[in-house]
Amino acid sequence: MAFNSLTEFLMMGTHGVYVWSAYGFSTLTLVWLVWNTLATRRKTRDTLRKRFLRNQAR
Amino acid sequence: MQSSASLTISDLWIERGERDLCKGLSFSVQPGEVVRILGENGAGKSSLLKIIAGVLSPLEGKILYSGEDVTLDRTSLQQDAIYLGHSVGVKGLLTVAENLRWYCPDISISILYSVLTQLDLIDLVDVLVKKLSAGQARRVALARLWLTKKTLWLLDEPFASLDVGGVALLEERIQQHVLLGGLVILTTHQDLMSITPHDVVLLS
Amino acid sequence: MTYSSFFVSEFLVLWRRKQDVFNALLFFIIVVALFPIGINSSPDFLAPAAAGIVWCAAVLAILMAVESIFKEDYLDGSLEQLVVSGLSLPLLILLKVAAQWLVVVLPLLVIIPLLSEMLYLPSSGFWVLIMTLIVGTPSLFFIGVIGAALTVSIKQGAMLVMLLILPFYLPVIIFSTLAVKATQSGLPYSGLLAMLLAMSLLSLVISPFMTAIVVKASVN
Amino acid sequence: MSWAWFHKLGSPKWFFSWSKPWALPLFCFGCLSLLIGLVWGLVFAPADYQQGNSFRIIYIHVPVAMLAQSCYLALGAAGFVFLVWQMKMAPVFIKAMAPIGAVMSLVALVSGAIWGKPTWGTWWVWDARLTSVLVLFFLYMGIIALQNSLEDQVLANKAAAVISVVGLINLPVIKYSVVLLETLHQGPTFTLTKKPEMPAEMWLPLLFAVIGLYCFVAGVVLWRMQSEILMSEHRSSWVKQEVTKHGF
Repeated sequence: MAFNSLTEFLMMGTHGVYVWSAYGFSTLTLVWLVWNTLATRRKTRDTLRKRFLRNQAR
Repeated sequence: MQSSASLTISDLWIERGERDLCKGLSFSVQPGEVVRILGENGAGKSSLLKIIAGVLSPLEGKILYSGEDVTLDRTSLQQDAIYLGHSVGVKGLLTVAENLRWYCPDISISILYSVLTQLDLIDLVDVLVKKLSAGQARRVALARLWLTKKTLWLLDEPFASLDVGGVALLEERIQQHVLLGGLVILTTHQDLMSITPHDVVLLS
Repeated sequence: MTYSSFFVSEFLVLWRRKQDVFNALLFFIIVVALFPIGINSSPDFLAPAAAGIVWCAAVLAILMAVESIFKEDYLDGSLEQLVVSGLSLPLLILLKVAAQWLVVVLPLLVIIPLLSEMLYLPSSGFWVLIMTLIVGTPSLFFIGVIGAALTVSIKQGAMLVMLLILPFYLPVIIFSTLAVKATQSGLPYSGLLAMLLAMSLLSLVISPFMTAIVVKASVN
Repeated sequence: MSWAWFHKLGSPKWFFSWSKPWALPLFCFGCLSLLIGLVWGLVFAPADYQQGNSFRIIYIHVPVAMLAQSCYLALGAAGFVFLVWQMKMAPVFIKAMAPIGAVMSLVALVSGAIWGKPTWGTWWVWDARLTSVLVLFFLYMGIIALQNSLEDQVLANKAAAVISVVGLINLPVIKYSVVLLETLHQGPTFTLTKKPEMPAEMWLPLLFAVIGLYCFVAGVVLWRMQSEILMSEHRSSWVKQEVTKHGF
């Protein structure tokens, strides 16, 4: 463990702002990527299922 | 011009966008034959001509020209063919004569002028094509049929925007061509007056 | 259609559109003039920056000219005729690019002496700048023509071409400006010229084939 | 070894059913490994004696920057495969991969800029590697923009393949040219031939993070490809079965 306390960990010496903003931005962007991917996946399946059901009903 | 050329299409499968236009289409064209492709709008008439000309590739099937398989490399067919599409391929910034010189550089002045006289374009020889009407521009493109000695003609709606005189001229020229053993494939919505074509119907 | 009749007709069309070439030239001069007016007009700033300014302006002017190289041919159907002509499409594209290069770059070279005076470029750098333009601009045309083919079927494609192609122009700009800077500080520059030449040759070999693939897919 | 798998890759149906069980495990394993690497790097690894704690940005910056380059390599390779063998899966891959690559290069740029501020005292330096990642970002955006504006699918596929291949050929030249501009950046962290200079407790978490992010991206790209396949093959009966039988 490189830090003695939680405050020290959050401060990161004097570089807390930099480290946490870098990690924050990266995490948010990667989460957005996954969310976008899964949303596209669900939307594709939904559209196709609706289309097939509609065609069956006809 | 080859007098013994023939074109055989076998088992052609055309796909456009996401739709099958035709599947398992086969027909052949012998010397001296006019083939007319029939079908509704969007049935794939133009696509079929483009595939034969080598603009598009079929999904499956074979194209034989004079017995040679040209499905993958259409060069030998192209060197013996004229294809005229919806946009006829004459440049607006060139004059009538320059446009024809571009396509047929070896033609002599006297032949060029006599053909242009026949087509009623002789007064427009040095006029830029962009100043001509649609029908006149099409006549310029069609003049290639008089000026070159290619065997296979692939004509997509050749009668579009032509007047009565132009239609008669073109029909006469097509007849001359097939009498000499040429091959013509065309699409048209008009009835042909003097030509009796073999019909190939594309079902959608 | 033969290769020579095609080449001649290309020149004829370019001749009829000489206003476009003239406009490209004016555009080039205006962009160059923006730098002294907009940043700093003292010789201390301009002399070292001259090569970079000229190259940036040249890149933009060339991209403007190349971007629409297939547009008219696509609309009037002559691009389709090239595909079905039975001639080699890559070779036809090569000829087309060559004609365009001659028509755009030669006038550009003619006005460079004037501009380099206006930018206080020292005479040692002047000849190297001319050489970089001669050796480097072909690759700009060959790369740009791929972008032009990619966007020929899009109505408002000019911006997209810029976005697609400008990153690829980076090395050419860097090599050229470094070459001119090298002469100004008395360093050898032949290696950089060789890099430019290599880029032009590489793009000459690759680009016509790539462009032909895209043109074929575009005309259907 | 037979080449059958290579040809099977041309079949969307085969690829879909083959890749289906892989996406989730790859993604989960990737997340786990990434998490281990990041926590290890953030909490347990010792601080750098020169840069202090700001160096901990390396654990996200380096993996992301590596991915940004690898994605383009894969893109170019797929483009090549498509132009030579007309393999149907290649454009699907390009379409799925381009946004991921764009995201990776964007994150690399931003995290690099943030790292640059305490280290070099400035957000941005025109050095070789920053500039080439910026160029990479533009290349990705170009591919995405091109695909969005071309309506004809056949043309869009060809276009994306061509621009990827051209980019791949050009990338070394771009890198070489920007190296000629002066460089301030530190040398590469991992090289294949040399042992890393960092102590093991510093580079081991990095290794975890890199491997983790690779698997993460592999999972995500498989998901994106699967959606893409379903959409483009929507006429075939297996897609109908696929979407109507199973739920989500």
